[in-house]
Amino acid sequence: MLRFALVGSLVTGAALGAFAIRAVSRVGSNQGYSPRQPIEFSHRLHAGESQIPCLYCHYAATRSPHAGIPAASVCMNCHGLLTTQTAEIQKLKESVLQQRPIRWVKVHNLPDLVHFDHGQHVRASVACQACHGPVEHMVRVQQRMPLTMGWCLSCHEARGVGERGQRTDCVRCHY
Amino acid sequence: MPGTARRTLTPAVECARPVPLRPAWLEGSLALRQISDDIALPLSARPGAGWFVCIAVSLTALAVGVACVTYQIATGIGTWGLNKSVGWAFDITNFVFWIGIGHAGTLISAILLLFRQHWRMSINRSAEAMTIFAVLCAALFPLIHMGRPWLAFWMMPYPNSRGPLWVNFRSPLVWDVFAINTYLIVSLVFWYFGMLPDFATLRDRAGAGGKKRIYGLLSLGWDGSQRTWSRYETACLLLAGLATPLVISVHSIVSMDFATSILPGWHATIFPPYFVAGAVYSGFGMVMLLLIITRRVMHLQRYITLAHLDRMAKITLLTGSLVAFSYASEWFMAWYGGNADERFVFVNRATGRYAWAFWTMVACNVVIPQCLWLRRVRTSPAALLPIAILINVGMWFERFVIIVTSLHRSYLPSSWVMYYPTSIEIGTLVGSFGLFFTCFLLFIRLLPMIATWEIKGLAAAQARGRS
Amino acid sequence: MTSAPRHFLVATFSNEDALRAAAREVRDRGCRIHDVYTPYPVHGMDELIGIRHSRLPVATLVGGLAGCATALAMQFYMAVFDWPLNVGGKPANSTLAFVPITFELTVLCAGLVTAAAFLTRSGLVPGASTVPFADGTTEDLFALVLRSRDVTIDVAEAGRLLLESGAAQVVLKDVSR
Amino acid sequence: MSPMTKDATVYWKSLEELRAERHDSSSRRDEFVEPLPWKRTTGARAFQASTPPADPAVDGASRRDFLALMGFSLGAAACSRGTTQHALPFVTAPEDLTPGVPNWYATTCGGCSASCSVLVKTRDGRPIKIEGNREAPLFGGGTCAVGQATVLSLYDGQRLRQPLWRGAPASWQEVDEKIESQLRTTGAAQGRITLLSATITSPSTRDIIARWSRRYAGFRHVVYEPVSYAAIRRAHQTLFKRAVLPHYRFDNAALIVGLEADFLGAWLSPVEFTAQYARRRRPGRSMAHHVQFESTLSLTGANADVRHAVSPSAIGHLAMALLDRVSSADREPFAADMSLALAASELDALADRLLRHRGESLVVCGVQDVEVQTVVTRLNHVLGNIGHTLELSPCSFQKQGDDEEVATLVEQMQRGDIQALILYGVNPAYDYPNQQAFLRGLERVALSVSFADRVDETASHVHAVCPDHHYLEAWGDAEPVTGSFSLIQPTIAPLFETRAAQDSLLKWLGEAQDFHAYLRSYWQRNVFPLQTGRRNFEEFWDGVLQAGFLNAPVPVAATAALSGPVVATARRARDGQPRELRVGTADRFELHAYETVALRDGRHANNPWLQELPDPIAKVTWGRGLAIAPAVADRLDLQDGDVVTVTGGGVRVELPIWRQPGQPSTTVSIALGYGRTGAGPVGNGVGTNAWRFLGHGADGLLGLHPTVVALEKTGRFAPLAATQTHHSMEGRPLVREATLEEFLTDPGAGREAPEALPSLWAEHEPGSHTWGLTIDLSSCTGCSACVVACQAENNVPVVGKEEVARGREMHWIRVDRYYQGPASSPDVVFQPVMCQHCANAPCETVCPVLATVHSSDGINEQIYNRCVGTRYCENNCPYKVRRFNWFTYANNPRFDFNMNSPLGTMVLNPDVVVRSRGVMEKCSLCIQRIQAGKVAARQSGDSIADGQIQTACQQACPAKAIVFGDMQDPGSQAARFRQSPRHYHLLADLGTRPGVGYLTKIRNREARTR
Repeated sequence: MLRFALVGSLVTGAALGAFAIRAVSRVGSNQGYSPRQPIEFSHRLHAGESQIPCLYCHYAATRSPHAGIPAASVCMNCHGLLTTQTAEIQKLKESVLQQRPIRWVKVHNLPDLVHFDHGQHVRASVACQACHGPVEHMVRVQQRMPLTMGWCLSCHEARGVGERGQRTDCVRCHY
Repeated sequence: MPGTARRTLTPAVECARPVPLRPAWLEGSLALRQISDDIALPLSARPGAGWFVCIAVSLTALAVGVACVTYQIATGIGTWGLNKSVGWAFDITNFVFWIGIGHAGTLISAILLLFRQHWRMSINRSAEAMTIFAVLCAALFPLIHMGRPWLAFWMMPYPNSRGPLWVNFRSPLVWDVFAINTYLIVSLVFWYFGMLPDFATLRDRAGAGGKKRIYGLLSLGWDGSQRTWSRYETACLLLAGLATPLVISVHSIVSMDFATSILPGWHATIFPPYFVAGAVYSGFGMVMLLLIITRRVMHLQRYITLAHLDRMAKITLLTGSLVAFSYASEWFMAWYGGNADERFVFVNRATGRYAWAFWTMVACNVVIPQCLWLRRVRTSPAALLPIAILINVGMWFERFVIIVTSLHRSYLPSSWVMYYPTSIEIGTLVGSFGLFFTCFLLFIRLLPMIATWEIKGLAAAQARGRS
Repeated sequence: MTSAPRHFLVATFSNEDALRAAAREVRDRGCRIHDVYTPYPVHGMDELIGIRHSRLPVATLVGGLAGCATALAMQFYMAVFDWPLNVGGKPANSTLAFVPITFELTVLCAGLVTAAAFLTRSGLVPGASTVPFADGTTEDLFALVLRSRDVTIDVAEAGRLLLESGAAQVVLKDVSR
Repeated sequence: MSPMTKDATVYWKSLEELRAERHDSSSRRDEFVEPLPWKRTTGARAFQASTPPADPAVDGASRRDFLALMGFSLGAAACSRGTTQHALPFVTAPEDLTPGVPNWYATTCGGCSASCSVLVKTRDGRPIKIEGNREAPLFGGGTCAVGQATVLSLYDGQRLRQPLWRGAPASWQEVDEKIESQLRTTGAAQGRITLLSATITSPSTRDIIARWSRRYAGFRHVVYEPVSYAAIRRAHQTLFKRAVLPHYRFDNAALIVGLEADFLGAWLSPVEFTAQYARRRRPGRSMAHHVQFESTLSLTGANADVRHAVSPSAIGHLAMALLDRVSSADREPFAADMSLALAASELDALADRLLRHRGESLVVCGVQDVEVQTVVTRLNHVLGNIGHTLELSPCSFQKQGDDEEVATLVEQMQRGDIQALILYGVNPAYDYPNQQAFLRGLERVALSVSFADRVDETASHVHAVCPDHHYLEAWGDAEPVTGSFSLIQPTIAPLFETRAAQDSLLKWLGEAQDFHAYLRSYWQRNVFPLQTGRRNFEEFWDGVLQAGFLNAPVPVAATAALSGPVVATARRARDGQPRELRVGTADRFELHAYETVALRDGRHANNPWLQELPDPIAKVTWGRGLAIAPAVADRLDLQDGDVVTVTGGGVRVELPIWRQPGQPSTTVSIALGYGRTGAGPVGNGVGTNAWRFLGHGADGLLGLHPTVVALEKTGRFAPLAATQTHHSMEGRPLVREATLEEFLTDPGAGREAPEALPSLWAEHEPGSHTWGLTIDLSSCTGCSACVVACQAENNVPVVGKEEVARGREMHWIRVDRYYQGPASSPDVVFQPVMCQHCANAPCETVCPVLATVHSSDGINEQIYNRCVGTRYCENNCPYKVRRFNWFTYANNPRFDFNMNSPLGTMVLNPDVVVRSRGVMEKCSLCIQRIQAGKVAARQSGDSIADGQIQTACQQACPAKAIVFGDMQDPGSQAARFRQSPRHYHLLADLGTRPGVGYLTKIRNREARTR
């Protein structure tokens, strides 16, 4: 009976340990984060059905560390001509009229301590979806990837970025 | 029928007559029940005024410490006097000091056990307790000395979301983490094992009620069966055998924090034995301090006799001489090694702005203990008490001298600075003493502070030795 | 787990010498001594009641080896295979630097395994119930217990024998566990 | 459209390709308007401006700033589901601003009147860094500490948000109306209108002022400089009938004799001179010899081969004696009655040396005394240096103070003869010796207007304060030296409701034209014709805007003939000198006042970077002590920080003393530029105002005239915060030096045998680069520009006096200064020390959490977010270059400097995180620049060219002493330096194998017997 107790506790302990390990290795990840946006902008409609290339709106992604959230004027390039009128589009036009920027909510938040250069990755022809998930199928954008350091590294490992030594140079991202 | 008794007795006595015990480690002959009565008394009786005074002082000190640490963690390490060149001072000094204190306990309980030293029996329990409390105080400082203590767990290799990113197994600080935790755990186990039979005794003494239930739980159903006893003694010997190299390794590793560095005054191969000797030295100083007071306050003169003090004083004298020898060889190497920077650091220690600390250290650690050559001193509590205190002062300053004087005069004179402690640092040091003595004072009230079963065995043996 | 009554002959002594003598007596009469309960370890009893040498050292050795292996494996895996980094120009496999932690973990595991082995083997666990054959064996009494089944001679005879060899009192207990 | 944006779109995309891009007006309208939504808001609103909600930049920049404001608390915790973060895009996207991509603009530094050409780096519309303009020949691409710090002054919270009328906020309209009406009446009444300005090197501005004098009969323009250099101009007037400030050419001088002139530190045009000096001081046969006579140990004196400590009053005699020796054969015995530290024989030797270097020697003197300057000029003339080592044409416009005019002005003001006074870039109420007289006069002026950017000592007494732009917000031009033109263009829309002084001047003239248009037309009329390169003015204008400067050919005028006999001048000069100042006794000393490298005349006193910059010599921050010779201090039983009262010339001040080796025993020296009361919270009350010791001499010149002061111990103690408290190398071979002869015979002289220490471990195979740094100790003058540059580039916090005094300054690079030899006349060596990036780094081994490890390209990485702050690395670093964040320095009221105000944090570099409390930090070799360089190279597809990546310290260094490069590329200058026989590693015998190396210091003189 004593033995049963011992074995049982061992087994449960192991199970708990495994769970804890899995838990801590996800710490800090906002996976699944999908906040409401001031304008219910549908990527599925624009990037998916209308097939607008990502880089049309996020044009800075090729040359800047920051992909950039398009200015309202960029939206107006089309919506200035399109006649369709919805409440959401109305919000957009108002912001243009009142010259008040739209308070988008950032979905993919890397902590400040890491420097991610969009340009570098886009130029290396890494698909946007590799980090942002199948945005073209999302109505409201959601963070699909863990965006943890381990996750970044695993991708670099898989793609064999740089020699082994360089791959783990901390200052490539942290400074 | 005495006749038969004699006939049957003699051979038995023959076969089991222990080595005659000289000197007597217990005053007078004690009935077994008498022993447990004496030892169990403090656990039930209302503490005396002396104890209340002590605990009041200790708690006040502890409160000061808690306040200082809270303020420091809330505001930043800047509340200490450290600077661009002196990155460690009071914090690590206290750390090494307390770790050192702990070593005497393990030595008494483990090493003396292996050497079958009967006199350890009256003091090993409290010495082990002291070890544990000292290690607790010590472990406190590496934690709070961090810039971001809340991230202390990063020192442990655990799977994390960073790759995972592990720790630097080359860093002596990581060695410390493992060494100190091992030391703490093994000491705890050893301590608890020692108390198992006593818990059983207390359980059986206690009338039905909460107390009985608690002691019942703690005693794990100990019933004094011979089978358990024999296994028990094996286990204790094994643990002692493990604790002995452990205790030596712990302070060696602590000394490597310095020995493996590149700093003149730190980078010395002699450090491990030097530190171990110093640790035992300061530890015995603390044991004497504690026991001289306790035997008085708790009326345990019969169990902790002058003979005990004499033995401890002798060991103190021995380790003290080892420490003095280490100082000498350190200086010799500084001169003989011919490294200008090393030489400078040592000359600076003796003549620089911190010379006062250095000479305090020499006075307390080298000069004062020489009194212990006199038997009259070794057997007089009144004389030993101040010596014990001074030895601890001296050993604290030894660590201070090693750490601060080396740092404040390192390779580039452009970075030479002075270090002045702040009230926060002093408060934290006071607090650590508060924590230590609070723990100890609670210990002597809540747990049998003398190994009852061992004393019983000793008393019996002593009785037969007399007959 | 039988509830059949088991009869024990319990003799209590006031000192270890009497105990030892009595044990010798009954053992010479061919009775197997069930156990002896004492307030402190009485040496020279083991062979009288026939306790074989403890195998705890084996447990210690196993624990130590396990700890040593774990430590080495952990450090090599983490610092050499999983994520080698250039730390101070030292090689990823700085074996010497791994020694301290290896040693500590060896001692830790050995110690814990020894403790665990002892407790489990002796059935010492929190809340374990004990029915003492005689009160005060943890205080100042020495109890010698014979299981009536093992008493090769007549139980009364055995009792007398024990009383002769200095037992303070002898009782016949039946304990149903 | 807002005027100042017109044509501002000509900017540099990067340092390398200087391609101007023209944009249609729409983008032009956007360029400055959109990135800065707060442009037309009040100060209060401007504060929320740099927090994300109002920040236009999308991701990183705003996020970084946000966290910078939050003290990086978010980043600190490695794991945390951050609070909701918003991203605000532009409403209308500006085409030439990509968030996260810097823009570069060429402009002219407004730090002082030297007017160096600089480039300004802007991120998301914010200027964040000043760099020297490497193309500009005059200044050689370096900067000084002050220039580096000017970008922070832009974000100074003390700046006025709008004009003031009688101290109350007012609109420009009201203020203009009031001023214009007043001017109208004054003009009608032929009343006296005076523009009291600092030196104006801007030709167009001078042109506007000329219009004023045409417009108003009673108008007068008076140039006021607290340190005016008028004596030099007057001397040239007497001798050549041309009141010019010569353009000095140290690069042509084989022998430089400095007389109380700190031309490397704070005198006239330090960056320019340092560049020239360094060029001519490269070890080799043509290495110039430099002899310095001065009282307190100046930066220049510290670099001299031979330095003589003399009291200021002796300078005249010296010049005289030299003139006697070089001009006439009759060498009268050298006046022995002067407490001089040198024998007549030495003087003869120097005279001979001068004669041997006719035409390539230069005697430069900083004493404000016409007679002395006449002698010096004469000396240069006799030696045939005019036209070679100092040019009268082109000449320098960098200092134009006219002291007599100022004196008369103050008199007139007191008499009430001045109806209107316009103050432009001056602060007489602070730095005019007789402040009371000036203020009394000011009260009697009917209309007083100041262009001050804050309510300073003077502006608090005027009727109207019409805040001028910061130069980074303004249009303008400059002509520091004849024919060397440069433009000033706005790099950011004005943060506040300020207006360019020139615009105000034009407005009050009733001109419709704004200054930008005026500037263009002026250049079209006057500068365009000077050049032949470009036909079309638009092209020309764009070209100059993008280059930042223009060198017009200068007609070299033959030097006018001398007038007046040599000896007469000489005699006059000598008689003009006080024969004997009874000084040196227990309490009587001759006073000497000097400008410091960091604060100059004190106009930047509210700039925390400059206040915390350790003085190159004294290594003291946040105020200066009274320099006194150590021997004297011992005699008077004075310790550093003992407060004394200095009484003399009717002035009495109290300040702590500072034992200064190399200080003549007869002299005490006091720093100018301190003791501000109207600068702002940072600068107010730091140090003591010493301007009051100055005055108008018999010759009407404004300066310090021989003054005897008495010292009296107060018994109070006011410790000074020094970053270095031990001044001897203790005989350790840290800075290794050799004399020129030794060097010529053995290039490796002075450097111990190259250490070839075997490593215990196998080498880690290096990556594609091995970055390293080499520092030429022979070129380094110790000017400390690198320190501020690093601070600006890497968001290094300011910690304040108390923390510095505790030894907790945060500078990533420091300039160690050691004295050698006797305290009376020590040798000085400088050694910039930053993280040495050791291949076998002691710090790395001991870090428990792998927060500092080695990168594949040779960088000692410090990962802040991994650091737990055990400080073990700090202890184990033999170079003590690691800096710990003892407190939260950002957004902490306790450290109320730029990082505590949303406005001040706008200067932060978005590419570098702001470190949190409890982490270690240190030099990263400007890793952000290395990464950017790598990315750029990968983008362009070609390898990284040497010099393409520059560290901040290297870029700032006016002497080009610091060289960064890839040690794997044998062609790189850094690698070539490493191959030099002079190259050595600091503390190499420790086996740390540093990535930073040093070149031995070479002195051009006989070995000194030690």
